[in-house]
Amino acid sequence: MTVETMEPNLTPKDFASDQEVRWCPGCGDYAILKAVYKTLADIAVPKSDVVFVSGIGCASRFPYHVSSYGFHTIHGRAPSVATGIKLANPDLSVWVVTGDGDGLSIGGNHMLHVLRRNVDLQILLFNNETYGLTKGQYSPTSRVGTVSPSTPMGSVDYPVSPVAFALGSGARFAARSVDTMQRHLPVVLKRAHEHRGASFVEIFQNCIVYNDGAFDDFTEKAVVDDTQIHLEHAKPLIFGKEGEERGIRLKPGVIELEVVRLGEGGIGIKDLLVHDETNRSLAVMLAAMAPPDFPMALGVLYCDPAPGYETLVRDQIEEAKARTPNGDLNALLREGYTWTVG
Amino acid sequence: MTVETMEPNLTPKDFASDQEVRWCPGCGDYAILKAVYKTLADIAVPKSDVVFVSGIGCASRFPYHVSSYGFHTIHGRAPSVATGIKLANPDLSVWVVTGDGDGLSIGGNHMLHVLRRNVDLQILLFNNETYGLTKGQYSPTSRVGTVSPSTPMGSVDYPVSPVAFALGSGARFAARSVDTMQRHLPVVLKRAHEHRGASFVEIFQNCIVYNDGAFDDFTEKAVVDDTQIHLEHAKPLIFGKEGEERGIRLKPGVIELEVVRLGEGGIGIKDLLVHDETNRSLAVMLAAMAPPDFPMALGVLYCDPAPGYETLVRDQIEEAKARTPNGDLNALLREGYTWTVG
Amino acid sequence: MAGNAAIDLTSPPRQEVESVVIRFAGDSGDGIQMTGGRFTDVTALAGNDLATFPDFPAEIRAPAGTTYGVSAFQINFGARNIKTSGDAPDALIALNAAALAVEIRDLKPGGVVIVNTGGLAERNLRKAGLEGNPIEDGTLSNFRVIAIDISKLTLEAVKNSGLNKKDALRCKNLWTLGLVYWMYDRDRQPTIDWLNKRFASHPELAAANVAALNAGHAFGETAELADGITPYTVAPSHFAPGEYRTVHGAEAMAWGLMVGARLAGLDLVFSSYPITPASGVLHALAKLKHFGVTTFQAEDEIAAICAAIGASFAGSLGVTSSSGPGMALKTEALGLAISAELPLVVINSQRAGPSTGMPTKTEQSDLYQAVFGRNGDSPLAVLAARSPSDCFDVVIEAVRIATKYMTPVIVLADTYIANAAEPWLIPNVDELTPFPVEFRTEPEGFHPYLRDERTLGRAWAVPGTPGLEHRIGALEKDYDTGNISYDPANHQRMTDARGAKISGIADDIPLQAVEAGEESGRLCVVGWGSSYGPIARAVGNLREEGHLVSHIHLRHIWPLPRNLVRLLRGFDKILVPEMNTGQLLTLLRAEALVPAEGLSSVTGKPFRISEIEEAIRLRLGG
Amino acid sequence: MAGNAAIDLTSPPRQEVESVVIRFAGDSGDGIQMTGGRFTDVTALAGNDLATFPDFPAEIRAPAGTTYGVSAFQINFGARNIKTSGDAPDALIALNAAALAVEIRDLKPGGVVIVNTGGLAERNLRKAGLEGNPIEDGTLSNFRVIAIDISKLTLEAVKNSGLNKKDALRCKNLWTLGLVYWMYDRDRQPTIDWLNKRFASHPELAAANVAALNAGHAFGETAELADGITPYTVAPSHFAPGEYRTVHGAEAMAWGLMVGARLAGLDLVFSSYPITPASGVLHALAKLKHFGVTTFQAEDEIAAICAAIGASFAGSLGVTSSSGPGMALKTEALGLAISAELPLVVINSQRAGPSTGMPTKTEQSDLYQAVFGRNGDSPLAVLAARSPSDCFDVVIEAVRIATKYMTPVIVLADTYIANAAEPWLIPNVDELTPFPVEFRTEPEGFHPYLRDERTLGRAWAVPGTPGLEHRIGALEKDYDTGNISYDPANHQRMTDARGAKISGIADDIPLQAVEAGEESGRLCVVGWGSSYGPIARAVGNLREEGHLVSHIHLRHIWPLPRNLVRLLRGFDKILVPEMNTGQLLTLLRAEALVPAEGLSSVTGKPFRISEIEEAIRLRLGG
Ligand SMILES: Cc1ncc(C[n+]2csc(CCOP(=O)(O)OP(=O)(O)O)c2C)c(N)n1
Ligand SMILES: Cc1ncc(C[n+]2csc(CCOP(=O)(O)OP(=O)(O)O)c2C)c(N)n1
Ligand code: SF4
Ligand code: SF4
Ligand SMILES: [Mg+2]
Ligand SMILES: [Mg+2]
Repeated sequence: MTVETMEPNLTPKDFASDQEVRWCPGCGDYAILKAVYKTLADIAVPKSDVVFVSGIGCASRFPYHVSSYGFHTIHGRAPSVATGIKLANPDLSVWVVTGDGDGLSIGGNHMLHVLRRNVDLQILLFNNETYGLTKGQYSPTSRVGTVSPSTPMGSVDYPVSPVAFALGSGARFAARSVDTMQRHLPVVLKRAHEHRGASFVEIFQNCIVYNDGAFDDFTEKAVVDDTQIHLEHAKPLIFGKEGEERGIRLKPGVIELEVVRLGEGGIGIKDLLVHDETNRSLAVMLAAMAPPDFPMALGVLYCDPAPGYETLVRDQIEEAKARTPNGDLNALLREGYTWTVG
Repeated sequence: MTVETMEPNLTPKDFASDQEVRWCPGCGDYAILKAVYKTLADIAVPKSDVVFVSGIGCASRFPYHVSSYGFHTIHGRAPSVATGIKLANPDLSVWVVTGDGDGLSIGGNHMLHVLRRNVDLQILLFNNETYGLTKGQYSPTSRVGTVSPSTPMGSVDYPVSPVAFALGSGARFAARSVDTMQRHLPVVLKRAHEHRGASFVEIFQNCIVYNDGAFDDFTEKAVVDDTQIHLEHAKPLIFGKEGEERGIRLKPGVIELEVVRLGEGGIGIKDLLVHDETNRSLAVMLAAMAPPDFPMALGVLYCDPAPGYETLVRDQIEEAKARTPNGDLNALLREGYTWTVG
Repeated sequence: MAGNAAIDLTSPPRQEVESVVIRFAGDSGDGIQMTGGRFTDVTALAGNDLATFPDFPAEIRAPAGTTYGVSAFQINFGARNIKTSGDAPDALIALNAAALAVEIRDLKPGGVVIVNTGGLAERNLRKAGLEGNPIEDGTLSNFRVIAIDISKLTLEAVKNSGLNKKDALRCKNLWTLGLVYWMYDRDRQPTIDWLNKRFASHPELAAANVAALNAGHAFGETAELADGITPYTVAPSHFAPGEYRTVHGAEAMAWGLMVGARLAGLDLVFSSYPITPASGVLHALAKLKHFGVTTFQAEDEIAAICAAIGASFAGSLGVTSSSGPGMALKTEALGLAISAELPLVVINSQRAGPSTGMPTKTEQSDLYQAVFGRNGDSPLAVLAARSPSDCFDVVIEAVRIATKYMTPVIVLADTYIANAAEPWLIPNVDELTPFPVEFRTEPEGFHPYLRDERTLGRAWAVPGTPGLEHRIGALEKDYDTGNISYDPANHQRMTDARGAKISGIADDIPLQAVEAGEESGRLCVVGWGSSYGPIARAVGNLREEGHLVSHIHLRHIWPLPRNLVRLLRGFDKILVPEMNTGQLLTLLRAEALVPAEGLSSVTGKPFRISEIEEAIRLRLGG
Repeated sequence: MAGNAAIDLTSPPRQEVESVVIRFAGDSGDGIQMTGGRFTDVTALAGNDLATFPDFPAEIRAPAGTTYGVSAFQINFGARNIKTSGDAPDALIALNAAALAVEIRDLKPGGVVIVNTGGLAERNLRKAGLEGNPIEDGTLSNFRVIAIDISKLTLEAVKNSGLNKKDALRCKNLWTLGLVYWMYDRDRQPTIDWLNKRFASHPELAAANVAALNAGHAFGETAELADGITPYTVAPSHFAPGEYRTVHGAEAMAWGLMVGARLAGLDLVFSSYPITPASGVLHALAKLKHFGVTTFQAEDEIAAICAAIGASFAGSLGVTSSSGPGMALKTEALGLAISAELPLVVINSQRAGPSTGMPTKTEQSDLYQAVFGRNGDSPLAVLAARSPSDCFDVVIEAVRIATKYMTPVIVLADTYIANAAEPWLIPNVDELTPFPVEFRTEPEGFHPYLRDERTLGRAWAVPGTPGLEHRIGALEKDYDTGNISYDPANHQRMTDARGAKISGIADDIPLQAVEAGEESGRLCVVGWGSSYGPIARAVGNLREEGHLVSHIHLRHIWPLPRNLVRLLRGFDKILVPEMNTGQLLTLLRAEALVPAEGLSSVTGKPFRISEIEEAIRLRLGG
């Protein structure tokens, strides 16, 4: 299907569609859109080979604003539609955009299965810890005690952690970034694109209307140094302002992480854990870190590639064709017993 | 609603209903049924306060065979129906019986949310790695390469691990046992019952017709000693025949488990990891162990209680009533502006 | 009658009108819905009958100044009985250029338009897609225009409030409201009280808003308005004696559920997943925990209905609520409730489809789905509410039927009904007839599918009851034992029993009344749901003109009232206006074999009275 | 005609019969379905027309000897045209007590019953719920009984095979088959060949089974059978010349999809979730990977249909398949496909409902759901297959309509059709008319909702095509640009366009033919789907008796053929037999305003010819 015409040097703004953007002024989705434009320009896949698929929600209006192919489907089902697209044409670069409600409330099951199957998709989950489009009810990622129209006395159920869920579902790529981190986010998105198989990216996104400041505890300029750790493969887990660096190490004797201050009690870099993107257990532990006790782990928490589902499916079809070449439908209809009259 | 009549000394067979059991002769479900009868007799909850809820599948015919209340619902939805039952009457002892297809294929989303919400249910997932009732198609827990009517050339998608998924979803109790382990299984079920909040129990169940021997690699008498580790809280992770004991320890320097032989190279019990049911990271690592490199971890992998959802919901209602006592509907209808004519 | 304290005797002579339609419009951020709400309250207090129609954009907060970001609120009020929110407004209040651009089309020729010239700067006009300034380019030449710089006057009015300019400008809706209060002779005090309460923790905001309101009112009293513009009075309507309030559909549904559960003697478990325009019922009930209501926001609509079914199984009244796409997802579980024969109330606030459609717009296109939309022979009861306050009664009726017949009942409302408001004679809950549920407690002779001889409803035995332990499910059950059965004759018998149970409800509901007109004749207009208002008004208007046309309006969509077929056959022509492509029409034609014709309007908006009038005239032969 | 090699000339004189109905029955573990399959093959080779009806239990493998564990296989074959698997069997083969207990009820009076006395031990009788031994207690006095200890004779026949007793006993179905082959003059060789191939890796099993087959046959040749029992011959039927095979519905659907995709020039992506009785299509296609078919077993029915929609969006032919409960779950996504206007074929193998119902039993009760069962005004096309082989044609027609009109098409089959088999004149695929899809490639003037003027189908532009990048979704679209639109008039226009597109299909399908009888008259029997056989036979029988009764059988359920209303109005009475409570009936009454009556049978089994005959006679006035 795919016609390989390299479009020459697309710039970020070439990826803007002609549709007016209809998010609330100040919504974090704008920043993510910008980062995606940049990423698309960087990865230089022809526009006509890119497909954005989404469900329903504020986040899910995303495809309308990218000048590639796009499918704004129904609530929670984007991973399934995207799977069908990849099965039909594995050569397309398919991006799923979803929200914490779309992807983890109604769509949690498809998320599980698309990750487990390892379909080669980039899955961007905009986590604003609320249902934006339906006016601010609490979501499965909302923290306990969230006051919302459906929980006027505060929510009582425990939230799900998107990355922990993805890892438990068998995801082979899990990463995190923040809407406003315009240098960090495109790098993460590029990594997601490069990873064959399902890439899961949680993006913390500020909903200015219904949940403003939800992530201030680790995204406010004043606190980022103390509350974010930027993961890099094979590098020690270190964060904090220059001169006040801290690190993450395994608590001696137990399977538990702890924050240590470099230089204190003779602790040096060598005592810290070294990030290993291919270690799922480590990723699970990093995903569980959260302020105030721990920094929020951003970047690629886990990446351990394996062939994508759509590739394996194609391979099997090719193998079948090689085994039984020349598929003749007339012959098929005549397999087994037949008899002739007249 | 609940009438507290203690039925005197029920025996396992008092829990048998009058309905003929219709599983295939030799099906592992019979053994699980037996273990459940025993458990129910042991825990001594009145029959009338017990409810079994199931979806659709061979496993899901379970409720018909227990002489308590029972609801055989629709495919994958038992956790939701059970949640409604608990919301209506938190005093009932509610058991969900589901299969790997029912609970993790079509029903994966409800599983995620019932675990995350921590609804006080005992969830028994009979994992036979196949869709028994629909005649043996592969399931989300089937291993790669499974040949089935829908995958004649072998399945290509990676299976999900039920316990890993449960932990990723936020479960606060996760355990494992085997259909035929008639001493082990009732103990695990009793633990599940005692745990307030959602208790997730994976039971390896042999489907003699469509997947016979799927778990032989760790359930055959000849290999159990080498391939099973029975977890006990605060006890070292040790397994193997007497005299040939092995144990599990953390590989030095990395977050990875390894099997070590006791006595070899000076390794003693003190070097082994001690099971800590409340350590989620450890549970995730234990859940990932599988033969041939590791023993299969059986017993309670994780248990870290917190108040059940239905309790918190009730508490909030009680708090609201205390704040605004004497709910008068006539007053409610007259809140805000009203005016009188005539 | 309460209120009406400060009637200003110095105002110019007021013109008395019987009814008025006003439309407030502005940017989403302009507080239009709040403005409309305040006007509604004081209008109700003024004793007028009224109907409102909030018409907000699909976007949460569209970029300021865009046409798709226009939020509007329409109110029809009068001395006479008000049936709709009105076809074309008599007066339009436009707070910005986009609102003017979008809304002017519908204004009645000669109508009043109040424009905020402060919102007509070049930039605003461009954003609104306007080429010229409508005040200057003749666009408004057919109307009576009051062009004032409301922005500027508001800033002046609140200049001592200490608010920054942005916040100060926010008060312009109140300034405008003050002017409109003056024009229609409304009492400011309730709004002042409301503002003081609302902004209790920000007294400076309260004061500024009150100042703006008073300033707008004062402007009306003192300024020379354009030629031909006079203030009005609208006399109180003739209401039956009693205590009144205004009520929205969503509220009325929530209250109806609470009262229905009380009348049945059951606890209420309401389980839902948010969706426009159904979420309002969830929000309303979530606030009522002190009445013992349990609300559950599920992970999706399937979980929501299943939890409701579980709650009913456990002896509560399980209720769920949604709109089109969510209703579609409940289909399979509805079958379970039908087969398990458990009570369940399912509220569908319909919106424009198909699929996602136009989520904020109204339609009544889910009737097919409600009556026919399940696999297998799956009968259930379907009711429809005709107006916001009617929701209260219909929902109670749904609870009654669901519990008495052990069946799911679907209640059809729609976006219009859910959001609109009207005055309501508040019932005395203690005077409503209870219909207490009797759970089965007697083990002797019990099996779960034991049917009541008269209703055919099955026994409801609740977990926790000693001696009644039993298992149910959706496999076919033996009629005589409740156990699983694949017996051919039994399946026929059970299918027939399920069907007969639902048809039998027809004996337990009122015969169909003729809303207006004769019981037979040349033409009958048959409607259901929220088109009640426009149909009633259209038929009323034509009958006033002397035309013989009748109006039948259905509450019971399934089963249909026993006398309906006979009634329908008494008319030469039958016209069925629907906000769909002819769904009730199909049902009536199939049931009554009458050559009924449809009048279809799928615009996302309520019917206009005039289009129904026109269709009637056409059929009456002009 | 191939086959018919070894006709035994020493046998007693054979009685010639025109058609015979045989029912094989035994325990689930007895290999009854395989036995029936073999008999079907050789009967086809013998040139008889035939129809089969596998009737297996709901349980995977119920405990041996229970009545609910009885598996049965019925075949009707003859020299004449065979339309159904037969009402009452002429001969019953019962391999155990439970089979005898369950199946004897339906045997024709005077029919032959072959009983394995080896399966009638005290213990077997008790398990079957029998009080006495039917052979002795008079239960069988109305039948011609062949009571033989087949178990013992089988063990003897295979005693040299080296099999243990359990495996040896397993051959008793083949022994029995041998006897039945003798009775009906069938050729053993194809079965021998089949056994040798099937058990190629276990030659001892093959030999034992062949030995049993031969022994049973020899027994017939030599033993003195009971009085009044003679062997039969059944002459070949008159088939049009050509190459034939037997075909099951599930196979025919799978092949039809492959051929349909080929004719459209598209790749096939089949996406489904297992469910009885629909899984067969998935299984059949999964085996055909070498034809390039992609099959996808999704995690549930919602994912299945959504992946199919995704595949269609990406330019393949997306197909999904399910049964009642799964179809219910697809409801919401069907709306998406309707709104996105993408081609999609949805096969519904209906089963007995409501809800889980009787999963292995047949019914045709999802017509309402197919035609009406969605939120919003959501029209799509609905087709129905009348027989196993008809599935092939109907599915191809569905592909044609789906791709030409850019619409989902629902194909209704049922349990009976999916599992039953019949002879089929194999088409030459190269002679079928292709209907190649033309993807849009021209950017000039393109927008995604650009409609073909004639079909109103929209342009199909596939990701990967440079210059046609576009976005679609289920929000309402502007007619002229394809962009999101909330414009009232536009919504009406798009709703009308979607409706007109589907109604317009009526111009592209054949006019309704009258299957049998006159084009107007006193009575017409109107059917659809798998009741074709019994209706055709019943009408045929009565016409042979000289009654004037016509038969119309619908393939196109929606839209209906253009001439249907006219045809229906030409009859005084219309009888609509359905395996539901009257669903097509509703549609016909609404569309044609004719006082059609239903004949409802919901027993999980196909109609009996006699019940339709009776209903016809009643309406003809005896
Ligand atoms: C089947 C269905 N159920 C419910 C809805 C209503 N709905 C639309 S978006 C949404 C939640 C959106 O939350 P999220 O995915 O977090 O997106 P956000 O708006 O926060 O970006 C809901 C409940 C729907 N459109 N369809
Ligand atoms: C909505 C729906 N889809 C599909 C089915 C068919 N179905 C019944 S059970 C089942 C899978 C059973 O697998 P599992 O849960 O593992 O149970 P098991 O039979 O193996 O115990 C399926 C696909 C159904 N009944 N309902
Ligand atoms: S509601 Fe929140 S998430 Fe939605 S567009 Fe507005 S700011 Fe963004
Ligand atoms: S099919 Fe398998 S799981 Fe089902 S009853 Fe039989 S043995 Fe048990
Ligand atoms: Mg969100
Ligand atoms: Mg299973």
